[in-house]
Amino acid sequence: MGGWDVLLSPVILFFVLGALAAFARSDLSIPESIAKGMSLYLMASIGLKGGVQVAAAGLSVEILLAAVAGLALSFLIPVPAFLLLRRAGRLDPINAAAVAAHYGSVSVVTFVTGVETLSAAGMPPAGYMVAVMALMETPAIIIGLLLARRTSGAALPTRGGLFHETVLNGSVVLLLGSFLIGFITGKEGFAPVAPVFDTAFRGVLCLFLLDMGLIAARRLQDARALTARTAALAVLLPICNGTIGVLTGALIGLDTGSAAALGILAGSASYIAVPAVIRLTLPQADPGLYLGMSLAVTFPFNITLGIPLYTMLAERIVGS
Amino acid sequence: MGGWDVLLSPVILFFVLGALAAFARSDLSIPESIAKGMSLYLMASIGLKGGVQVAAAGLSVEILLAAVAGLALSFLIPVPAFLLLRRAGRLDPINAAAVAAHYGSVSVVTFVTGVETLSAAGMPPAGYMVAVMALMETPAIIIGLLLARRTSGAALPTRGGLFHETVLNGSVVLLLGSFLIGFITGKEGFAPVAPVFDTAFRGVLCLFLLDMGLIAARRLQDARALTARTAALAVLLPICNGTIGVLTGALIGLDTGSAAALGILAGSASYIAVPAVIRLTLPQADPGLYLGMSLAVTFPFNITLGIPLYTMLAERIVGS
Amino acid sequence: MGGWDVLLSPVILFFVLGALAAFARSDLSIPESIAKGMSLYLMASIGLKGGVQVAAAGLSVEILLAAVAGLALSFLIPVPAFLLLRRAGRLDPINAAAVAAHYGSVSVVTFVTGVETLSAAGMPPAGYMVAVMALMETPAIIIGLLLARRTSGAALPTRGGLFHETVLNGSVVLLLGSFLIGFITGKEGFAPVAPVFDTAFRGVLCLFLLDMGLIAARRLQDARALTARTAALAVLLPICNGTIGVLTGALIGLDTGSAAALGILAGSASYIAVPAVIRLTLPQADPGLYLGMSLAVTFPFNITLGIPLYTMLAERIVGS
Amino acid sequence: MTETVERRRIEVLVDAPLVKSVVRASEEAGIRGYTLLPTLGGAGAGGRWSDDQVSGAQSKVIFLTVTTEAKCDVLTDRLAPILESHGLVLFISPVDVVRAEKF
Amino acid sequence: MTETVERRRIEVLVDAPLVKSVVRASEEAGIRGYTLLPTLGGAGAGGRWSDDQVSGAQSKVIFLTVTTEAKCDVLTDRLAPILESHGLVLFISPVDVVRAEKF
Amino acid sequence: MTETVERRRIEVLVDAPLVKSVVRASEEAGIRGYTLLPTLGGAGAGGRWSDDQVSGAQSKVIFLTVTTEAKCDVLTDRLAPILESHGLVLFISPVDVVRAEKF
Ligand SMILES: Nc1ncnc2c1ncn2[C@@H]1O[C@H](COP(=O)(O)O)[C@@H](O)[C@H]1O
Ligand SMILES: Nc1ncnc2c1ncn2[C@@H]1O[C@H](COP(=O)(O)O)[C@@H](O)[C@H]1O
Ligand SMILES: Nc1ncnc2c1ncn2[C@@H]1O[C@H](COP(=O)(O)O)[C@@H](O)[C@H]1O
Ligand code: NA
Ligand code: NA
Ligand code: NA
Repeated sequence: MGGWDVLLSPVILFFVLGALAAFARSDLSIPESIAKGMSLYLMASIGLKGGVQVAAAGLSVEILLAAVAGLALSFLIPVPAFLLLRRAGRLDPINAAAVAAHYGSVSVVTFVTGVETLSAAGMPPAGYMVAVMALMETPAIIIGLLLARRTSGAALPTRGGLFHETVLNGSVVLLLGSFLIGFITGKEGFAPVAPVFDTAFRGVLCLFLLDMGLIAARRLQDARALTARTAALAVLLPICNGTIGVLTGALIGLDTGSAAALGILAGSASYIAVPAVIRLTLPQADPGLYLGMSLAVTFPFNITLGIPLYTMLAERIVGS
Repeated sequence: MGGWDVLLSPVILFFVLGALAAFARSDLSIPESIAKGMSLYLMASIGLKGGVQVAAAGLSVEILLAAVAGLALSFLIPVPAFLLLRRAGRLDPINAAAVAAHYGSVSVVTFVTGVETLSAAGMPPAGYMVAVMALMETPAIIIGLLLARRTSGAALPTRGGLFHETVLNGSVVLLLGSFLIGFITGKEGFAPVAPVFDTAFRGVLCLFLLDMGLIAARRLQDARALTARTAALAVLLPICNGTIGVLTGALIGLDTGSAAALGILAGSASYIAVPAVIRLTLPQADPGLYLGMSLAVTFPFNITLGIPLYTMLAERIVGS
Repeated sequence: MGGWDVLLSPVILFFVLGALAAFARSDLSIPESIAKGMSLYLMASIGLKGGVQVAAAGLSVEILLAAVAGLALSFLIPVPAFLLLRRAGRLDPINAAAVAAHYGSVSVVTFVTGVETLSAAGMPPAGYMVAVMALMETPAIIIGLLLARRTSGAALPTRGGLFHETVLNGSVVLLLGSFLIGFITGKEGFAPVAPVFDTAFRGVLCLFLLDMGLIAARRLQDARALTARTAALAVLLPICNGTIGVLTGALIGLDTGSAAALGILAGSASYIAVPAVIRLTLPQADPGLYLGMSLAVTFPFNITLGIPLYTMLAERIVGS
Repeated sequence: MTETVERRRIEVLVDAPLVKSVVRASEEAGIRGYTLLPTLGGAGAGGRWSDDQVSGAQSKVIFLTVTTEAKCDVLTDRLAPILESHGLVLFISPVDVVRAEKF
Repeated sequence: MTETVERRRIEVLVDAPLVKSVVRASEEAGIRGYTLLPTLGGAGAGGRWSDDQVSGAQSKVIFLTVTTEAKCDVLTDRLAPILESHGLVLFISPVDVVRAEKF
Repeated sequence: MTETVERRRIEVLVDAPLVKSVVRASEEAGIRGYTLLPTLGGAGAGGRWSDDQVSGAQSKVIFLTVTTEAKCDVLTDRLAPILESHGLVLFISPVDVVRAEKF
């Protein structure tokens, strides 16, 4: 299957169906608890499968390199993003910092969809990329808060602080936890649960992306906070970051699939873990803006155009 | 498996279990969001599978004929139903029109259960019947509203109007959308999602019918609005409409399974799409009445007795 | 797989992950309706599979013996438990009776996990043990109420009374109902729904135990009502009761797996069916106490240590 | 202008298994109409709780009814002695309604 | 001490498919802010109901808004004639708010 | 007749991630008991929203507490300056309770 044929796979078509239904203002909707349940399932699945693969392939220096690269990307990407959002986007410091944190972090669903399409195209990324993704989820938040300089912390008491909200964030814990479980049990222990966590994966992803299409398109319609400038940046940022990600992957010697996956991670923007922490730590920032950009523009862009783009780039640079 | 043996399949037995539990006033209940999720899954599944089948069989005149027949049935059935409900049921025009709209439309779950039992009996209906079902969902509403003559629209403002509430109704969009996705991706594209949308289908249907048994029986117990007359009509109407459906199917030359399916569609009454639209457009009509008839009487009748009846009829007329 | 290796199966590891996440105060959580849905699924599955197995093996005197033994255990266990809770636990009569009722009854999830690990170890318990479990759910409540002597029934009107709340309790109805459906349809009728109710079972159990780990650990943290004494009793009681269960199983001639299963049933404490009935019938009893003991201490103990313990015991006594 | 009359709005926070009993108590007080609302969690003298449907024994529901002062007093008298033992919380507030005869 | 002003709190219990219409009626009364709350079940002249999303036609939602007395009267007048026919229930109660200009 | 005393009922509509902070602010005001209620959606100056748990950052929860006028004032003073910046909505209304010492 070539790079763009993937747009005609059921997974992507269900996403498009959801978006079209929302644009046509159909009342189609998936209960929120079902959507939450499916997202937990997808995270547990991808974590388990990554762990099983690493258990089979064994630990290596490559893994360490990829982890360091992922961390570095998550720490560094917010800085140029912040400057771009301040200048080109004309955002105030608080909002620019909040948005920058989202683009430094990652979108699990974008990654999952990317892995599916890369695997279908015969270039499955290495199993450890799941762990890299989990590592990339939260560092960007810290940089974002530093960029915002003075947080609103004084106004409302927050106990426990950032550690709990970031490192112990539910999705990080589930991803790393399942990864570890997969690593411990290995292929043999995974076999009896494979019908649920492997065979059913793609079908559930279809239904989840149907919901994501609905949510993204509805948010785009309700998004008063988005201007032409910020919407354009929400397309420009993933392209730049994704390219940086692929280049970094090529530089540290990853295979084509893994380099593309690193590009997908760098190019994606968080809309689950980061918004919750930012709402808590930078409550003055506008959720309509950061969710509008990451969820309503960047996410659909990545699912439809970004993933094939980063894949093509990786094929050109690393070779296919 | 003969026509009546089907009553001992797990699918039907779970429905009976639900109904018995509710009659015994057990507190067994399935969370509403789970039930909603399962119903969305069933619609996506049946849509996909129908589309894949049509992609394999190719488009034909037969499809066009079946579509026209389905539309005609949905448009026409409400008229005699209205007259019957006015005279024999002694309903006022508003309520008679509201109920008539329900019987002109279709019940997705009845159809799905019918397809399962027809397939198990070796007479699977043609794949395009799913599209016919989607087409039959909404025309009856328009006739129902015309029959009610003066709607209560003046009292509360309704923007967008009927188009959104009917043609863009969630279940219609999901059914036709999945049908299209199945048609586009074809058998090959369907394979990776088949474990979820095909293999798991019957098991999920069991759990969903368990819930439908609970809901239908509880509604029957709470139904103050049902009289002996309306309850009797809720059995008579499906028999008449189902017979008309099978005859129409035979007339236009459908195979046994498809003719039976058209009978099931004609004989079934909506309790998802139509009630929501009628509540909005004819708010004075009594939901206790139309849901009582369609959900608490006609639905259980069709699941247990109606489906084997229409099947037998089709076997007699078309041959088996 | 030896008795303790089971601690490294995905099922148990997900439970541990949930508990650790909750102890670390991560915000990981599974929507309650999803958890409820999974628990209904597990009950329907285990019921069906038990029924299918009995249909294959045929009815026998052994079944009757096991049923009588189970009933006797559920009726008798609360009495010594009550005395122990009064004396060693220093509880007032109402609370001691409430807790005793929980330990006389059973935990479905503990049983399900036990069946999984016993089967993985090559000693699957007999199919009829599911029916024995359903029988053991409610008798203990009656004894508990008798022990509490004067219930608070005078204060609030309760119609229908105990019969509905116990025998027609949702989980009892679902377990026995599915068992019956499995028995009626047999292996052949079960085949088409096996992908959902059999193949997917272990994977769903993983996700459910992840949630149970979260719930149990969170309850332990919030448990003001637990003292060192009551916590110690929540470990002592399952050990005693479990041993009694295994001995009883050996006495009536059950095979190793079934005797271990009877031990698991006797050793487990209810946290679904019984708390709801006790809250209604003994509203003065402290839910923080009985749920704290059964759900926050006994349940995790049984999942991790109890099941291997009762299994070892059964292997020693009955032979493996 | 639409005419409104004053009535009493009663909210009772109650554990899910006890809802039926509160409904019955209100019916005995002559109250026909009520609505049940869900909750997510909370805290009180009995500690913190949050809704897990698995052991539904501690899920809480709000029983809401609007009624006359007289019936409100009957229901309050009926429930007052058991508020403590059954862990109920009860609030009463004034409310204006249209269609006086209905409430 | 923070200054508060009195406003009206309006709650309308409405069937899910009719929510959009009530929102529109409130917009026509000049009301911009509102919140929707879920319900679980209830009983009234029309019998008992409990939420099953399968036939969502009878799921009920509470439309809650806090507004000035003037706008409250406009909305009440707008809804009063159809309360009966559309099965709506409407409660009004006094409430104090900070940031008077917002409500 | 059961004796009742007047208290204040405070409702704060707050985004889910900020709930813990509001709870802490109320604890600092000496408030021990509260209940959290779910919402479905709404609209305000910040536009329309509806609950999607996927990006839970904008799910809103109602923090409900009944307390004395004094503690109510403390909590209101504590929250008033940040209502705007944190997107909170706060309502206060009178309520009668049984068991005065509890609230
Ligand atoms: N002052 C209060 N305001 C609102 N809800 C309360 C209050 N006090 C108690 N509650 C609720 O009532 C439940 C039982 O209260 P308690 O009996 O004090 O544990 C608590 O868990 C809260 O959900
Ligand atoms: N007095 C009341 N207090 C609270 N809710 C009520 C009251 N009366 C009716 N309701 C609610 O409004 C719905 C419709 O009422 P009705 O039109 O009387 O059937 C009922 O099902 C209840 O949920
Ligand atoms: N007048 C009001 N009545 C009820 N809820 C309101 C009102 N104004 C705002 N809200 C709720 O508070 C949220 C935030 O309001 P705002 O800060 O104005 O966007 C809205 O989305 C509504 O859910
Ligand atoms: Na990124
Ligand atoms: Na029909
Ligand atoms: Na036990």
